[in-house]
Amino acid sequence: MSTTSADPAHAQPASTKSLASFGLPPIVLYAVGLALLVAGPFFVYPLFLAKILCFCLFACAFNLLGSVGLLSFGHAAFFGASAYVAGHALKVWGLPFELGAVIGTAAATFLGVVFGYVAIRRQGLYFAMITLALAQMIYFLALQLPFTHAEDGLTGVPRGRILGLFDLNNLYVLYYTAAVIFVAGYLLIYRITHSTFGQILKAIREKEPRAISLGYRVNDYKLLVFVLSAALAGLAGATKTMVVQLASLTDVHWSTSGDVILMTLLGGSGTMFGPVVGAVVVEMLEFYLADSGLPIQAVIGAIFVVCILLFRRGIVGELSHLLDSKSRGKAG
Amino acid sequence: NDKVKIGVLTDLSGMYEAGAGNGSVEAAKMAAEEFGGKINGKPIEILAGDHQNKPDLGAAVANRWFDVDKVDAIAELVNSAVAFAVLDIAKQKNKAVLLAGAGSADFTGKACAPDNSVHWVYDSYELGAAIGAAVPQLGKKWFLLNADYAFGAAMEAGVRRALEAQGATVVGSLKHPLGTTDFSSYILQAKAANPDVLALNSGGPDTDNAIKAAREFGVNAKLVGFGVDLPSGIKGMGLDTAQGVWYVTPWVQRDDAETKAWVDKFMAARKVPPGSFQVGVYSAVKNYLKAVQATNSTDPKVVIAKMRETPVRDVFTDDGYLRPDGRMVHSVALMQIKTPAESKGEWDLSKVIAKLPGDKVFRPLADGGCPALAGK
Amino acid sequence: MSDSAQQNGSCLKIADLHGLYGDSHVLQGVSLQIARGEVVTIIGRNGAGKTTTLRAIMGLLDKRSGSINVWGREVIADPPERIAKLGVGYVPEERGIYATLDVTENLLLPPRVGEGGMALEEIFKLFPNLRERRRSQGTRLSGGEQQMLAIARVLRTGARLFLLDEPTEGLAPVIVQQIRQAIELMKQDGYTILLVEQNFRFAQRLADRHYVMERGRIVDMIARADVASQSARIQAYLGI
Amino acid sequence: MPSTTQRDASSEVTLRMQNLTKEFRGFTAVRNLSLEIHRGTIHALIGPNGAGKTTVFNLATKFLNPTSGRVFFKGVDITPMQPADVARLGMVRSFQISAVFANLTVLENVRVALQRFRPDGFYFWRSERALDELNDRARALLTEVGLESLAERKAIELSYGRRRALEIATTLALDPELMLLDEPMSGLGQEDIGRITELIRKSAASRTVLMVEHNLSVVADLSDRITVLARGEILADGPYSEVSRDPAVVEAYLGSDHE
Amino acid sequence: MSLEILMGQVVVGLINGSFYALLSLGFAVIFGLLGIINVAQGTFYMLGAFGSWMLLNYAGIGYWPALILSPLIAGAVGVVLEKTLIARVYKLEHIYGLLLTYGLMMFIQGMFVYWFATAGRPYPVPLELRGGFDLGILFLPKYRGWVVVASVFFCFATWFAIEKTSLGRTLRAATENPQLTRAFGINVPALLTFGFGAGVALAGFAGVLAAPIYSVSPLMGGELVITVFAVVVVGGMGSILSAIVTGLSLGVVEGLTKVFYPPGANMVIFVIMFIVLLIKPAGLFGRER
Ligand SMILES: Nc1ncnc2c1ncn2[C@@H]1O[C@H](COP(=O)(O)OP(=O)(O)OP(=O)(O)O)[C@@H](O)[C@H]1O
Ligand SMILES: Nc1ncnc2c1ncn2[C@@H]1O[C@H](COP(=O)(O)OP(=O)(O)OP(=O)(O)O)[C@@H](O)[C@H]1O
Ligand SMILES: [Mg+2]
Ligand SMILES: [Mg+2]
Repeated sequence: MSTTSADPAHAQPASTKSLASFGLPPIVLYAVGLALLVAGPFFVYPLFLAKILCFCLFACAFNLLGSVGLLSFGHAAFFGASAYVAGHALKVWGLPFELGAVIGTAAATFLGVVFGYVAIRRQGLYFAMITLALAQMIYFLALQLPFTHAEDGLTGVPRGRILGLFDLNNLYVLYYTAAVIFVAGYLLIYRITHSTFGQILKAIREKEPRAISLGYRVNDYKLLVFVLSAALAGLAGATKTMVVQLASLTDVHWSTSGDVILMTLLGGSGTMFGPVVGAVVVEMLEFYLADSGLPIQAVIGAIFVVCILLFRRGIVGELSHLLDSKSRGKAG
Repeated sequence: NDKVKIGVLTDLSGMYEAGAGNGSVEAAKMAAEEFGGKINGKPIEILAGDHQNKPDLGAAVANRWFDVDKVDAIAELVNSAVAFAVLDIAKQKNKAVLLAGAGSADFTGKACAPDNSVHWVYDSYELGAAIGAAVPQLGKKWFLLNADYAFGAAMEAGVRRALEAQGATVVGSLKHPLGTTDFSSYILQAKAANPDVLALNSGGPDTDNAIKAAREFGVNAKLVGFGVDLPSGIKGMGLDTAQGVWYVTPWVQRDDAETKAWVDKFMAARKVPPGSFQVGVYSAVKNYLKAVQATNSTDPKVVIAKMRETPVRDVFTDDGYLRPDGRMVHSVALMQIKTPAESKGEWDLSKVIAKLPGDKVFRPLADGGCPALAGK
Repeated sequence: MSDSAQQNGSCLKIADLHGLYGDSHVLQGVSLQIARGEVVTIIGRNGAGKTTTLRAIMGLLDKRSGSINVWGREVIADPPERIAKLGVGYVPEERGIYATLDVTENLLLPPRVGEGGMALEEIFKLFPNLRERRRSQGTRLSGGEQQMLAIARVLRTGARLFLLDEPTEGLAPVIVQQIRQAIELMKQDGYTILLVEQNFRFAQRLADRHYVMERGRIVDMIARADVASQSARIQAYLGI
Repeated sequence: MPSTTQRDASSEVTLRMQNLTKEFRGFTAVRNLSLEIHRGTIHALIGPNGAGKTTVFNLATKFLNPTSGRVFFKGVDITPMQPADVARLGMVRSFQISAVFANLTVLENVRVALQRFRPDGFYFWRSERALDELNDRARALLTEVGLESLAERKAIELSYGRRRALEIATTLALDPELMLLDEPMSGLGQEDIGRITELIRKSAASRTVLMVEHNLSVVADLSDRITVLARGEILADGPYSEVSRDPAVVEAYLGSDHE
Repeated sequence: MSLEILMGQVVVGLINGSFYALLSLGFAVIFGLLGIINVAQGTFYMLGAFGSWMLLNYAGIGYWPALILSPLIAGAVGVVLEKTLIARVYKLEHIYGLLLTYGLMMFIQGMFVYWFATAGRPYPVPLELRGGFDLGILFLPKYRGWVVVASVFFCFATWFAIEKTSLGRTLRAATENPQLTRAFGINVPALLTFGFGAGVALAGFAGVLAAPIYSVSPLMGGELVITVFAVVVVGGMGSILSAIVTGLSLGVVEGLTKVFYPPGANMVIFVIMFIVLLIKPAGLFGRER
């Protein structure tokens, strides 16, 4: 098997480059994004938008691992475990959403520590496979533990009131709550990748042996970023449970792990904002194709194939590349 | 609201497509056509949605249908997780749900919603009880091979209850993971127990594969399958393999002209005969529309109350009635798959052994524990 | 290739060769010519485009234009495998040892492209280290052993024209000496060699001529006889 | 057997390898090797290809675990330690094939090294702008190696020689007591060789250097002491003038036409 | 549980294992030699099975010719896909190969569901192979016996072609460094196309073997690939022989799990994979690189 470019003298594959630069789209785009975020629910069905935001956060959390060059094939475990735990806390223990989200996130964090401890010792595909194996175990657990209700799912989760004041059953309250959580999560992820810690992650991704020889205990860094990623995926899962009022086996299924990879790639894994766009596109497709009469799976599959072949940088990646070369064209 | 809208939310691309899916959509459309596409001057519109067996997606579509598209009722809902999710939403938004493909007995028990939902075709309790009722025809020593999921557990409980009542014994039971393809290990274990009856307590491809393996390894016991009532499924196994297998079906094709015409029409559109979920969707939608017509309302409480008053007499059943907990009670049948020699045509696949009255097989109203009825 | 084709005229002739990596225009009109049986070096500073020239000859550059003529055949538009089949052996700068193959497999990988390649035994005699490590995974060899392997690999194939990119990098002096002897032997046998070298002392003793490369162009050519008299000029080119 | 408590006896010795053996699946790359590197010297390790030089580096820095034997650094037994911790003690290495952080800028490359002395390596909430404090020091280091004008370029865009210089600057940033350089001159043009030789000489003034190098003029020029390794064992040891005349060394390494 | 029954279970496990071996083999060929994690391997298995069904129903071609034709057709589909799509991702990271085939899997499976719906289809056991032998410890259906023979034969033939001829090393080299390999005079693009086609054909072959045992349906290969993944990881990625041996042994282990803890049968392979990766990260037979 060929290992990914171990030789620095070798031409780097184009993808490494796109995975590498955590480029930030211009500030204008952020302004537009924020405006869309605020105005969105007045144009699109708010409940659906809120659910999309959960997946956006999930995809961003997943992408955080990319900053240290890891690819997990088991992130559904964190998303789903937190979804179930939060759902149980809300429905059976009757806790308010805030507490449920905290408990769900804590559960995902705990899983993150356990999984991470085992997985980060291996690299590349092995890492991906271990995370998949661990996640499959969580899936089978979810199938058998009583509180998950197996294939019936944990349904009818009450939403309650946010801060004890605003009724989350009001779709606008619901939407803006999800939006605040998403923005907070996004900012945190942005900060992590652009932190003193993030700088070391980049170095580790670029050349791990060199980072070790400089005296960094790289596994500690990998573990921390893995746990952070798991925790944020958990936050996304808990919020999703509140928004759609249910947690189900789909949440822990391997195809959800696959979906989040696809979302990230489709949007552009090398960018901060790509996963958000990818999640929006995938969710929209599934949603609007649902009653179109088209074979959804086939259509989405075809779109992925086209994207991977033609727009490898992902939507955001391609756009910023386009902007880049345009501005360079002007300057030159 | 100037239209009557019914959304058929089902699995259009996954494992339940064959039994429900596009056939269910077709069946709903056939029901609408029988009203000339209009009720009291309002056009009837049938929508179709693919939930891909993802409860979130199903819930999201249901929400949009109810809120944005002003859908009055959602029908079908094969896959109980999706069904539970949609039922919750329907309760909140006061809409109707016509359950056909979903099989959990909780829809008329713990999770019942008599003002919003009807449970039309079958449930896990009924399946178990009906099979158990067949002890006289089958034998006393039973081996149960159960799929390891909630529905399987509920069905197993039903079977055991009925077997006990009939004085039969369970000589062994096994749980296998959902989606198992190779059953040879399980079949060998069952064979070693030497039972009279091997009950395959699963559904869809699992049952098919288990039957194939049982035949291959020369199991002598009588085979009972739970998820094999779909004609195209039986055909998929081939009569060579499937002959002699016993099963329970909530719907038997009657021999009258009305039924024949209906089935022919369905076959013209779909190329295969309908399954019981699909006929169930037709029947549920038709009875719902009748009630809408009669009450000139789409308020589920009003419509369903009307449905309760009206006996169900159609292609699906000739002795059905809707119970206060939402259960549509109707007789079911014990069937056996024909041998290739017995089969007279492409789709002449099985014969009726016994008709089991609905009151004997569906869970009694009092035992369901439907909370909504507790006060009444 | 037939003998007659080799005899008349040059073995390799490059005219106005341009080559690009992506947008950067690295080769800006290289022209050079090597007769059969000659040993010729390209010298020049880091980044001058020496390696790129060899890669262009092998057809490994995505974008190239101009003319490359190997034994009378124009190959500018040919894919690498076609060029190699003409009897060209390439030792890349980064050595290109396969991690997924062991030493013997690495050695046996290149198919024969001509008559008279070395036998495995001869190769092991030249590089005893390789015999000892022959079951080892290719990239587990020490740096120098990898370099030996890269050279040994093409000696087997029966190529008549060799493109060697810094073959002595990282090798112990005693091995460098061996390689020099090997090249001298090959020269006697009529092989043609285009050598890229930083180690001018090494190149000097072998080459008939030296091409000097700067910023993607050949800027000078110094014959063997003139090396002594031109040493100041050479030192200036190499920045010594 | 010397123990960690014998500080005074080993005060001259920065790195001590004791009876080191390393086997790879039955192949012995390093055999019962004992070697001492004295403080403040430039010590060269030379030998034929495959002699085990890089393996010795890997053993000393704990990138490999010895099959048997021990390694002491500043009198501390580091045999059971992890490589990162060895680096933290002040022994930093370079790699035979240059290792820079390719997609980071030249300045960032150096900053990553400087950052190790800060407590905020795990502070995922602190903006990376805090690291701007390190820029002056980083630029000073880059000036030392002649890369100041390229500070904002990505490392991957540098030529090979400059990458090597960057690697040394990064190593120097850690202010290590002992620097291990694996073939620092390989692949460099003449002009770079001169520059890097000076760089090593300058930085060795205040520290100890152990280096592997095949370029003998550089070895002769720089090193105080030379150890010749062959087949995993020490063949000769001493100053260049002595070693280079040793017939065994000539045969195994230098070759007959060495001048 | 009597020893006899246990032995019977081991035999049955072996049968199932030979399927895993054949499927993992195709996967290992494509992964080990081309560096593509072919998630669509299960889909090609389905194509093989469906191919034989279509040959029978539309062209009246029976089992034995289909056993050769259908894998060839699947292989041809593989060749076309490789030429048009897969060839573009070799030079990228592994993950792109995985994603591309994931997309392909969704597309092909989706189209088959659209055209053929999900109901299973019958495929008769060929007349010659009906019935079975009574081995004392168990009744062994003839067809299952044939499956074992055919898969073991093909496994070893493939192993021989790859490990004992220059084909394997050339393919490995071609994936690791395609440019350089071309510079040695090897027609890499053609070679890779062939490698992919062969891997797909192996999956197609497994599909034909499976058609009479399991019902032929568009969904039949979907989840199988995860198990195959696990088999290949446990054995050691890229090694042909290990895929065979691991496939067989995991079949047995899974069979025994079905006896001792039936609901765990799905999970046991993953638990083993997890343990193996902890202890021997390169897999049981893999060389650590
Ligand atoms: N893959 C690449 N992408 C972009 N530019 C490249 C690439 N490889 C080399 N270059 C640039 O092309 C120019 C020529 O490089 P080349 O490797 O041919 O030089 P060289 O003369 O062989 O130098 P050296 O003596 O260091 O090996 C250099 O400026 C280098 O930076
Ligand atoms: N991981 C490994 N597995 C197997 N053999 C190895 C491994 N690493 C090194 N070797 C072998 O050990 C021997 C010593 O290698 P080492 O890299 O230390 O040599 P070196 O002295 O640095 O040589 P060079 O000057 O060529 O770099 C070599 O023969 C090499 O093939
Ligand atoms: Mg070069
Ligand atoms: Mg070395």
